[in-house]
Amino acid sequence: MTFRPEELLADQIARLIGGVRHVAVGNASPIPAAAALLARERGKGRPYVSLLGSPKNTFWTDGARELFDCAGQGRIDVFFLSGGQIDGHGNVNLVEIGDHDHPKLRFPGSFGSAYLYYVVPKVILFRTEHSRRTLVPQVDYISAPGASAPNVFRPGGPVALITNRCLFSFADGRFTLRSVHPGHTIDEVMEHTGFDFDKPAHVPETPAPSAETLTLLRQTVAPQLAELYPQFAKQVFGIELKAAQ
Amino acid sequence: MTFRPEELLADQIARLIGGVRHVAVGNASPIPAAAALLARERGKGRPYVSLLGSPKNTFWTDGARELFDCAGQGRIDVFFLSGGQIDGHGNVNLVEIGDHDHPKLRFPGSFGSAYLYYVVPKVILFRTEHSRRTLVPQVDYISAPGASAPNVFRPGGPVALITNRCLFSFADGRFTLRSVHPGHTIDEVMEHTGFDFDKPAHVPETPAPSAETLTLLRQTVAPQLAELYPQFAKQVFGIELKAAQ
Amino acid sequence: MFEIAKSLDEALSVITDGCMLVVPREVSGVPMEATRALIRRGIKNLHLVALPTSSLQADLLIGAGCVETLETSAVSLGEYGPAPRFTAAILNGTIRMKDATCPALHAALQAAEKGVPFMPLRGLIGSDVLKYRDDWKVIDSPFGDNDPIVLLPAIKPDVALFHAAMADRFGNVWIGRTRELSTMAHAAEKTVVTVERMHDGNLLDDPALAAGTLPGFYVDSIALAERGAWPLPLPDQYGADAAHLAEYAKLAATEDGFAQYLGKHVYAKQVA
Amino acid sequence: MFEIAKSLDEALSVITDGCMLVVPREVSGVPMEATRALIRRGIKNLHLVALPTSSLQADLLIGAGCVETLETSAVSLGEYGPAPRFTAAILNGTIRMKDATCPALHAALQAAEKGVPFMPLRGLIGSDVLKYRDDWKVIDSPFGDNDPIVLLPAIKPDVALFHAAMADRFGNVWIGRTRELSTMAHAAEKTVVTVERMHDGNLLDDPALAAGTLPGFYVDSIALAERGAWPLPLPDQYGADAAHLAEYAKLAATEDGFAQYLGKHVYAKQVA
Repeated sequence: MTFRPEELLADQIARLIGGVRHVAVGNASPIPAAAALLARERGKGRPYVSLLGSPKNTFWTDGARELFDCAGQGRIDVFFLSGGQIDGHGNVNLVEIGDHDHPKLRFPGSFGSAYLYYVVPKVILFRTEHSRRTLVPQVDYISAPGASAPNVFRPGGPVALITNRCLFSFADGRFTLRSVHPGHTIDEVMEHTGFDFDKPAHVPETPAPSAETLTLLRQTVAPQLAELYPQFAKQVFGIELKAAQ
Repeated sequence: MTFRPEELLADQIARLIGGVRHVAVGNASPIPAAAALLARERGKGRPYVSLLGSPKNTFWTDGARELFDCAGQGRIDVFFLSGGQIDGHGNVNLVEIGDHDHPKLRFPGSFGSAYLYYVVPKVILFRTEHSRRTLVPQVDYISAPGASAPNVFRPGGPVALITNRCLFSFADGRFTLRSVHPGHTIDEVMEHTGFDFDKPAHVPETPAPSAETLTLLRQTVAPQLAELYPQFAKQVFGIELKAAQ
Repeated sequence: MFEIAKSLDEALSVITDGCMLVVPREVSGVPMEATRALIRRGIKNLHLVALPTSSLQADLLIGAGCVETLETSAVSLGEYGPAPRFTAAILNGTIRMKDATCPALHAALQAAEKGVPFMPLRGLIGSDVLKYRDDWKVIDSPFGDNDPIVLLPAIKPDVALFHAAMADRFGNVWIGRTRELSTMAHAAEKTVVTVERMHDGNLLDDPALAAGTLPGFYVDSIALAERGAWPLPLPDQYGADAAHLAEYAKLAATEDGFAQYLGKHVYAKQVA
Repeated sequence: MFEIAKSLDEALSVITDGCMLVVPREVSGVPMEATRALIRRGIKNLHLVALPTSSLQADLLIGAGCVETLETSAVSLGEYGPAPRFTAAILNGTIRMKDATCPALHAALQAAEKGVPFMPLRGLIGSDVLKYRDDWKVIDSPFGDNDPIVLLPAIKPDVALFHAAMADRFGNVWIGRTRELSTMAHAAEKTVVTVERMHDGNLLDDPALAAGTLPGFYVDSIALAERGAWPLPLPDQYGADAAHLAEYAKLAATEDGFAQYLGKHVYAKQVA
């Protein structure tokens, strides 16, 4: 079966999620949201999936702070972060490019990253533009650091980075290339990555999503996704936007 | 009209409450509760009255902490405290008599006093047993102190102490005798008070509650009080206890 | 993960000897039927945290010898007088008492709810409540100028236990306005709930009911216990059984009378 | 004390030039009709706190020149792209930005709710969010051993402003699960609410509705504003107007386009 790049990424992210209890997905994260819903379908209701901003896919009844309290309690196992820039130390920048007093570019802001990156055990980084502009040696602004000094309370942090070209794992302050997506090459990854990373002797191709996975994504996940991400659901899955009431 | 001592006290406390916005009454405080409800009747709905433990007379929707949060916000103007012991410095003891490691007597505990005494602007002390056993030179255990060092955050504290014999005001770390209840004498107050206090040249008799006040108390306040204090309402006002459902 | 227990005893099985157990104050859904079941089981050495006060529940557990440490702001039978077994245990030195003040307990549970090691609280300075709590610290607030403030360490109970009006088969529990129950469940490792009745459907599907619902995500086990707060009240459901509380106060005044009460109302499993 | 305002403008009269105004995030009842009224009035120099993020509301207020200081964790139109007037204002240096992270704003409002000068928060250490906030302090936790933790000063807004489904004539406002609205009202000096409709009777009399109700005690003024969150969504009531938001994103990309949008949708008082 042919598939769209977003479907490969969702499949891969669902595998990274693994057998956990609770996955939460923040704002502006349609691919991680699709992956979390896919993981829930595969797990027959487990993990719990919380999609920030979706009343149907959150159990919160204690207001907008409950996501963060829940993470502070150790009750969120997986979260996702992206960044205007991500560097080789796992630092993410959601704020600005250039000098802080006179930035050249401004992003929306750090959201919950400066907290969640520290306390959620498995944070999966994602960035669909894999370029030397986005994957840099050193971010201009650290919304949240990839690693902390040993005395800093930090049960959480990055475990992986997935892009439109490849999948990296993250450990001991460095990325390691784990697989390259179909249609892309290791050389291409090296050319477009601004930071230094480890490269095992053998780097496999990222496996294509199975027919079952694609069916699940298209028939079961996509309609659920459309509530929160109508434009994404339309573009990727052809699900039509419902009119606002 | 004849009246009961509790009616005189409720009338006096209602006067002490004055023209404030919000009066809160803690556990085991039937006379202050009657006074607060009386003040509300006189003020035609103002002040707000919150009776801890009474769903009908509290607006709380944020759980048991809301009383304390509300006080922390400066939104409770008057509160009431009693004590197993109260001393001449305004310290209250709700915990124990005797040595801390081997107390001779144990009271229920400090409740919210160690917080509310500091942050509620007008705290009215009440103790219906006026004796050298209860009004002492120095409490054995300070649940909450009457005054604090100048650098301690303390917008609140005691303004008065009312007993079965008299009314004291409190300022600058000392009590001053303000009036003696009908049927009692200054000499009797001096004899039964364990602490030193100021005594103006003229100490009036505490005025009796008016006929209007007694009618309000008996016909309007008492039935409201019976929900929370069935035994008190029965003893003082002859209001019959409703059977538990 | 959540399950509806086959029996009350099964639901309570996560509450083990020596565990830290948090329970609500006398008017917020005290799990009395569960308390009687724990006494029948002979639970020992509880670190009981009553948020922020207690009445019959703490007195019963203490009298029955289930409590090693009690952390609360007051224990009293209210209009029915002092809590006699609590008072006797303190005077005889048979329990360890950690005296607190109400907002300190709320704050310490909220610290656990938020995953922070402590919470600040005003008041307390100069009191003996603070003096006898060497686990509480005073710092000079970095936002003030010579401004001391107390920091309270988080309380992270092993189990939160309470009684509520209803739950659904997804483990969602309707707690209404008694939101300290939500904080208790957030703060505790595990949560066990007894309820008056099961609700058809999903409490989270109705926006009005959802607003007063503790999500099943936080709940480990639920057991049915009709009139499970008796003889204490359940908010919006039923009032206290005044006659029974007066009887308790009278009997529990002596050890013999208390033993008689236990025999009649706890071990005999007799419910009015 | 509470009153039902004769008009939206009257209700908003407590929101004055230069005041600190706290508003909810894009899905929690954003008072858009009130925001348009404030822009029409020409309000200036707001210290806007968006709890913890914002979308159209902050972008509109910034574009219309109403904001001096913005304190929030992110401003974005979500699927419709970056917030153009926010971005331009930052690049042109026309507003003062206090970048935060979501739980820091929740905690700072809760500090004001509880009357404490600060709240602790994990995370943040080593980030530039912390580096550029000299109003935040790092202490060594007295409960740890070489354990640094950030303390956030309380945020005490002058006014909290939000939109909700319904209120009653006692000033009680039904907020359902969006409990951050309750924290906002507790933290702020004054609270102004717009609502879709008035509820007959007293919201606090019904235990189910009471659980989701902000008591009128905390509310200073209420005005009716049907579809008052439009084009943003109101929880359990209506969704976002996607077409309108797309139109906004397109127009606001330029100053001229933004002026055109203001003329059409704000100054003309035109509502879909």
